[in-house]
Amino acid sequence: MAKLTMVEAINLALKQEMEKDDRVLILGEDVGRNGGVFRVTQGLWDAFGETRVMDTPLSESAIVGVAVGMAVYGLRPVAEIQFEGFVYAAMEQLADHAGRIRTRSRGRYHCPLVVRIPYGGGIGAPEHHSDSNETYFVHTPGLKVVVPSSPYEAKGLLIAAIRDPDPVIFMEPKKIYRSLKEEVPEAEYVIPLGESRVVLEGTDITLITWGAMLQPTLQAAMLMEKSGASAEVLDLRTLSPLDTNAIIESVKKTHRAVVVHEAPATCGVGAEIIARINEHALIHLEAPVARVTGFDTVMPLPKLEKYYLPNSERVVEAINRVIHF
Amino acid sequence: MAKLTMVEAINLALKQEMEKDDRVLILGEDVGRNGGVFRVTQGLWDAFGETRVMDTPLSESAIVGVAVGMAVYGLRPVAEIQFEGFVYAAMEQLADHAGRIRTRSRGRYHCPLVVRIPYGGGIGAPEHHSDSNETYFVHTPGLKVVVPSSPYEAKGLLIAAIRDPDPVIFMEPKKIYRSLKEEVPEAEYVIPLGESRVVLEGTDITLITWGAMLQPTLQAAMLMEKSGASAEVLDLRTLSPLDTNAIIESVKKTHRAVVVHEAPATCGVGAEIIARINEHALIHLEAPVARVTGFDTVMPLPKLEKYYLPNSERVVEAINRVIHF
Amino acid sequence: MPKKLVETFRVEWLQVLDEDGKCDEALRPSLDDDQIKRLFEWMVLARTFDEKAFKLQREGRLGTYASILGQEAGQVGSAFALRPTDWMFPTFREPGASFVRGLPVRMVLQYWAGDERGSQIPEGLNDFPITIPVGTQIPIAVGAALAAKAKGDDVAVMAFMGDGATSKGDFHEGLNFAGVFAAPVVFVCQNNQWAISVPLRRQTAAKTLAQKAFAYGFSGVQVDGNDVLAVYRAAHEALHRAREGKGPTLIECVTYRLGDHTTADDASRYRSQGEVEEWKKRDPIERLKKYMDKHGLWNKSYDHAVHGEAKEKVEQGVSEQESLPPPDPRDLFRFTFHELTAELNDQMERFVGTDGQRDARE
Amino acid sequence: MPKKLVETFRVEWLQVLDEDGKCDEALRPSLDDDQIKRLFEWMVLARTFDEKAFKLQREGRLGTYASILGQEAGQVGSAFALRPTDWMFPTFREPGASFVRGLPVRMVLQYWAGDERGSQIPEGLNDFPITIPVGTQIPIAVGAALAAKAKGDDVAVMAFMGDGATSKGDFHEGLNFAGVFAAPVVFVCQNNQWAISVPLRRQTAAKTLAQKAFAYGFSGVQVDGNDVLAVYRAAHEALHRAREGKGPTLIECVTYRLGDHTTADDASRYRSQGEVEEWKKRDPIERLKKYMDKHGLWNKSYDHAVHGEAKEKVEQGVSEQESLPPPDPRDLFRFTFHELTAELNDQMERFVGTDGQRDARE
Ligand SMILES: Cc1ncc(C[n+]2csc(CCOP(=O)(O)OP(=O)(O)O)c2C)c(N)n1
Ligand SMILES: Cc1ncc(C[n+]2csc(CCOP(=O)(O)OP(=O)(O)O)c2C)c(N)n1
Ligand SMILES: [Mg+2]
Ligand SMILES: [Mg+2]
Repeated sequence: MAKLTMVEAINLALKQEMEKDDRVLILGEDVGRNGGVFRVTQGLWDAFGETRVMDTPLSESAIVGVAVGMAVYGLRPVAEIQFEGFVYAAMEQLADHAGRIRTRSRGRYHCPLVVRIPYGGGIGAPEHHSDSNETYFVHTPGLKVVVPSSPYEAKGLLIAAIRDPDPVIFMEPKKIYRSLKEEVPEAEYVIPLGESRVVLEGTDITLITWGAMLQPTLQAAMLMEKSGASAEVLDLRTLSPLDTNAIIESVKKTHRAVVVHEAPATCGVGAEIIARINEHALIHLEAPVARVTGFDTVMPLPKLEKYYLPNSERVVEAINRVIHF
Repeated sequence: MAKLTMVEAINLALKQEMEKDDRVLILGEDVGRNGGVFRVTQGLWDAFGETRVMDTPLSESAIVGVAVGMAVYGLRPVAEIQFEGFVYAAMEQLADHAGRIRTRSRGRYHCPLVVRIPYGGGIGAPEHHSDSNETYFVHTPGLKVVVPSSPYEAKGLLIAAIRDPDPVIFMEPKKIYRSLKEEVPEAEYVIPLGESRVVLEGTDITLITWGAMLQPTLQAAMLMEKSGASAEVLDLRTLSPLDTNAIIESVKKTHRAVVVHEAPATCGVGAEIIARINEHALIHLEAPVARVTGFDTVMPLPKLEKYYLPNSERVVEAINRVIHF
Repeated sequence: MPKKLVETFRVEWLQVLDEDGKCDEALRPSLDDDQIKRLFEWMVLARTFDEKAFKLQREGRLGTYASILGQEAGQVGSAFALRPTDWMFPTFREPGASFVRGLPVRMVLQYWAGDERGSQIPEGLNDFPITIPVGTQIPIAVGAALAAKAKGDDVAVMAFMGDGATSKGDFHEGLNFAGVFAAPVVFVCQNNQWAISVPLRRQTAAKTLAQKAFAYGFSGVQVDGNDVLAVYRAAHEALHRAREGKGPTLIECVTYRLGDHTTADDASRYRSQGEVEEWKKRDPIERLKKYMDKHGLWNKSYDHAVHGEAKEKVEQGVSEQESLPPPDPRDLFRFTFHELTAELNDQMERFVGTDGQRDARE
Repeated sequence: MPKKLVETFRVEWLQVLDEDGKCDEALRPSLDDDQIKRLFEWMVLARTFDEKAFKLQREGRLGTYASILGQEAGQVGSAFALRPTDWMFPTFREPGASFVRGLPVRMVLQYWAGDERGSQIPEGLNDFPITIPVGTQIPIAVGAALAAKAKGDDVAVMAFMGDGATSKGDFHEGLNFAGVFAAPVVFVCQNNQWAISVPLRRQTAAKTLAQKAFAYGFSGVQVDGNDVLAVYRAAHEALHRAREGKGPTLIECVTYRLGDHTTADDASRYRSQGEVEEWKKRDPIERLKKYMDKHGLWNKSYDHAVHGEAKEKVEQGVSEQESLPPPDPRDLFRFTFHELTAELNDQMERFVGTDGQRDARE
């Protein structure tokens, strides 16, 4: 089994799904001959040609709108938005069409669409290249939202997303695109959407996170172990639908929780997780659930980036606050 | 003092601010000769002419983008998005420019812009004319979000919004545009942004809401009174920034809370309110905070609308759940 | 050469029937007598429906409705050129086109009565539901056209839009995409001179809307939108080019919205009755009628029969729609995703436990 | 008349200096010798800066940087036509224009080094910070122009964009708006043939970008973007029309991106070196130099002095930028709103209690 980066794992998933199902095609800016600015689609243009790997004009709204039309017609488009900071232009197509067509046509039409979006900070990228905007999609009815936390996860989740009959926003954490390698089976496998995973079992506190934040969260858990606190780490994998049961079960066991994400705190997914814990496990809580998140500010340029992004120190600090509440 | 509808109160605020400050101007679709599809800008085109009350092309993104440019140049534009369902096209201008220009230019430029958006359900309007999408703006750094709950409130809050040096999304609940009249002073008055108000004092439970949902919430409070429960009703007025202190103070007093809003539950503002109660008043809670909200579905067409929108029965049911927890 | 001409364009105007029904035989599309009768009959149905829908709204039996009075030719002439296998993307002002395609009167009423089931397009009919957010159907139509092309299907796509829609970014991005990929799509712009209260001159400084096509490297033509034969001819030619792989075309139908924008609007606030009267003289049905009369395709009894059938069809649709059981509140949740998520299931059950139940009891 | 011509257009190409620096005197803009020298000097500064910035990035002393090599004329010629009171909206590839306007070299470096203070445009300089989301500055520039018009200020606005930007909805909505309201704005499109790896033919099926202006009812002109005199002439005329209330103009500068898209790109993956070599022959600086030489405005010692000064200015800017204290982490919060909200204040204090402090100690 080969050790792959997330970029390679996603590339493999795309290649295999395109080989298996000729309804699958890719469209976006620079995804063709150039193989994508992150090389995620490298080699696919050579392998499948320009009608299945389409370099498009610079039009985020149309990239998604056209993909919706392709999906409604019967193809399985995988659209790429080059960076999350440019997806806002596509919000209308996502909210008014992708997420609605099944319900507004009472099932007559549906939209098996995947929108891949490299997102998040940590790589010192230019302005508008480091936002974490998952909330916009999680709050939008009819959209599913997936965030892989490792190469292995990325392959299995992307295959599930491509095969899903509904629109899936597949958010790829740039920070871990290449920073970690992992054994990824060549053989096909599917990680079902909507199921989280326990990355680390523990008894004293539940750490809930996803994507690139899994790493600092795990580091914090290790640090806590030294000081004798046992943390359970939950990787949500899918933000919509949320795996509420897994969150509740773990909190009922540990009685404490911290949510870690990059996006601004206010109305972030962390708020929703806390709201669900409140609804289903309030009496089990020994302390307020803490949030370690980006601030309610604009994501800064590289020089201040490290202050914005949650890190293991901030997670440890939060864990201590919760444990010694 | 005259009894005015919210439409009339907003019209009065616009007129008075335009008379007072010639930097204030209005732009949007049908706001001119037609006076707006809800007649909110009625008479202003005659009074101030077409350079200060601009009928624009059908371009939501440019309406906001052009208004940002006007604001940066030194005017105080009040842009209208005809219905909330069409604001998604302007998300890029709002998130990438309106909410960012002050921070990205380190204060060199700022954006004193108001975007008025009729929003919400309850009037049997066509498809895409009844969404409640405040979360998108509340989650976006650099934007303020205001929702008036009555004619009096609307005038004072809009004047504050127009005078605010930062971009304000001013969401107008269509449901109560004309359904309630109230004494509105001709004289100018300002209701400061960020301060909520206690509409009804109570001791047993705190009902937190805004906009059109204040009415069913108040009805529920009245019904509860009969059965001997005293509810405190909080009208948030401003959703960004949130008046956290007022929420916490009330909950510390009543130990119970219900949040009521039209938008989908997941990542709605209700989730954020619960997260803040969890952070600042968890130990004071006698029961989980309940949410009475729209569902995580697409806002339906008129025939099913009444099932989607929270009503006093659903609020009463939630209050009972919380009180008899 | 320092200052040289690198490109020139021409925008042409197409009219087959003049206002008196006089026909330019050189331009007359090849339609047999029966087909011409169909065009007349579809236009009569469209108008009959429109009058009824307006009445129903006034009687409180229908929600907000957008009248098509005066625009029958642009809708019928273009849709009539489509094949059943083609795809159509209508706006909220295309019931005339939808009828030609085979959408039951009942469903159009159902939609405007506020029932999603009115958008549950019958299997086999390749039409997209009405799009309300102006212009947003355009990139979707282009995507459908590119999908058809990719699959090698012999399918063309027709996307409708209004003059106001040409100001929207989606119009630009969609048409540009179509140009770059030579999508088999025909864009039919119903230039009815108004976008609610905004007149064309406030929508664009361009002299024609047809010329916008040149920005995307394909051609645009301006057609007399009240001349059903001209509209048909332009649509037929454009669809043919699309099928031939010759790419998209923009057709501007110059017409006029005789009614208010919708039943919620009062056009007298912003336009002169004189302008309306001028356009009434260009009635598309009258014009075809004159032509048919000259050619012995029309007489009083035929006219009577056509109107009678139309009335019947519409009344039939009304009673069908009004005798439908109300939608099941559970439908609110059921179609959000292929399968109900756990969270949605909870929300549905909690809801059924309250209002839903109570309502079921009612 | 049934089929008649309703509109025609012409797109012209403007060149003043041919590739050998031969000048068409009839088209030569009225610039005195000193002004022509300034154009040369600004272009040399732009290129000197570009080479240095590229080196700095390779040495890890600068973040991602977008080279302007080969595009100096389009930037300098257009910005040189602006008045200090005018407003300018640059893309991320306009440092040459920003220098002409008076933006310190230090600040451009600061921005690319990842420091927001590089966008804190000095008071008195009416320039918008660099815009990264392609095309989104266009409606904003139009808004500024309309504000200037509304206030009666004698101000024109210049908005830059690339060829890729012409595909974006904001381009369409912004230019259409400008046309409708006759905004005093000049749109300068730097058609450098590429949008990262996407060639112009994949961006649009239109033969020229200039012709897109006709969709909005104003004129567009295609200019040799490597001919600084042609660019200046076109910009000067367009700005004049704007000030005269004659509305907007679209100027397409036909040029070429000689370098990679940015320092993060490798253009050899998607384009041939041959194409690059062809364009190298059309060097804008060489061209003006030849012209100046013919007219006795250039000689070796002058050239040496100009490059020396440019080098000095740039090195000066580099050391200024590199000797700046790091930004205060609190700046993260301070500029979100006019006043810090309670919530932001809490977030700042909690933060300063952890990382901030620790960092302050470091
Ligand atoms: C994106 C968007 N903005 C605003 C509206 C509100 N609205 C409904 S129809 C309309 C005018 C449309 O004009 P046009 O495109 O000419 O079509 P017509 O109504 O004339 O058929 C407007 C502004 C909308 N539906 N969608
Ligand atoms: C809206 C948006 N989409 C995508 C990007 C990523 N991106 C940065 S530059 C660029 C190409 C821009 O091409 P062009 O407009 O021709 O300008 P040039 O880079 O050639 O100067 C792209 C796709 C972006 N910055 N903004
Ligand atoms: Mg119209
Ligand atoms: Mg380019």
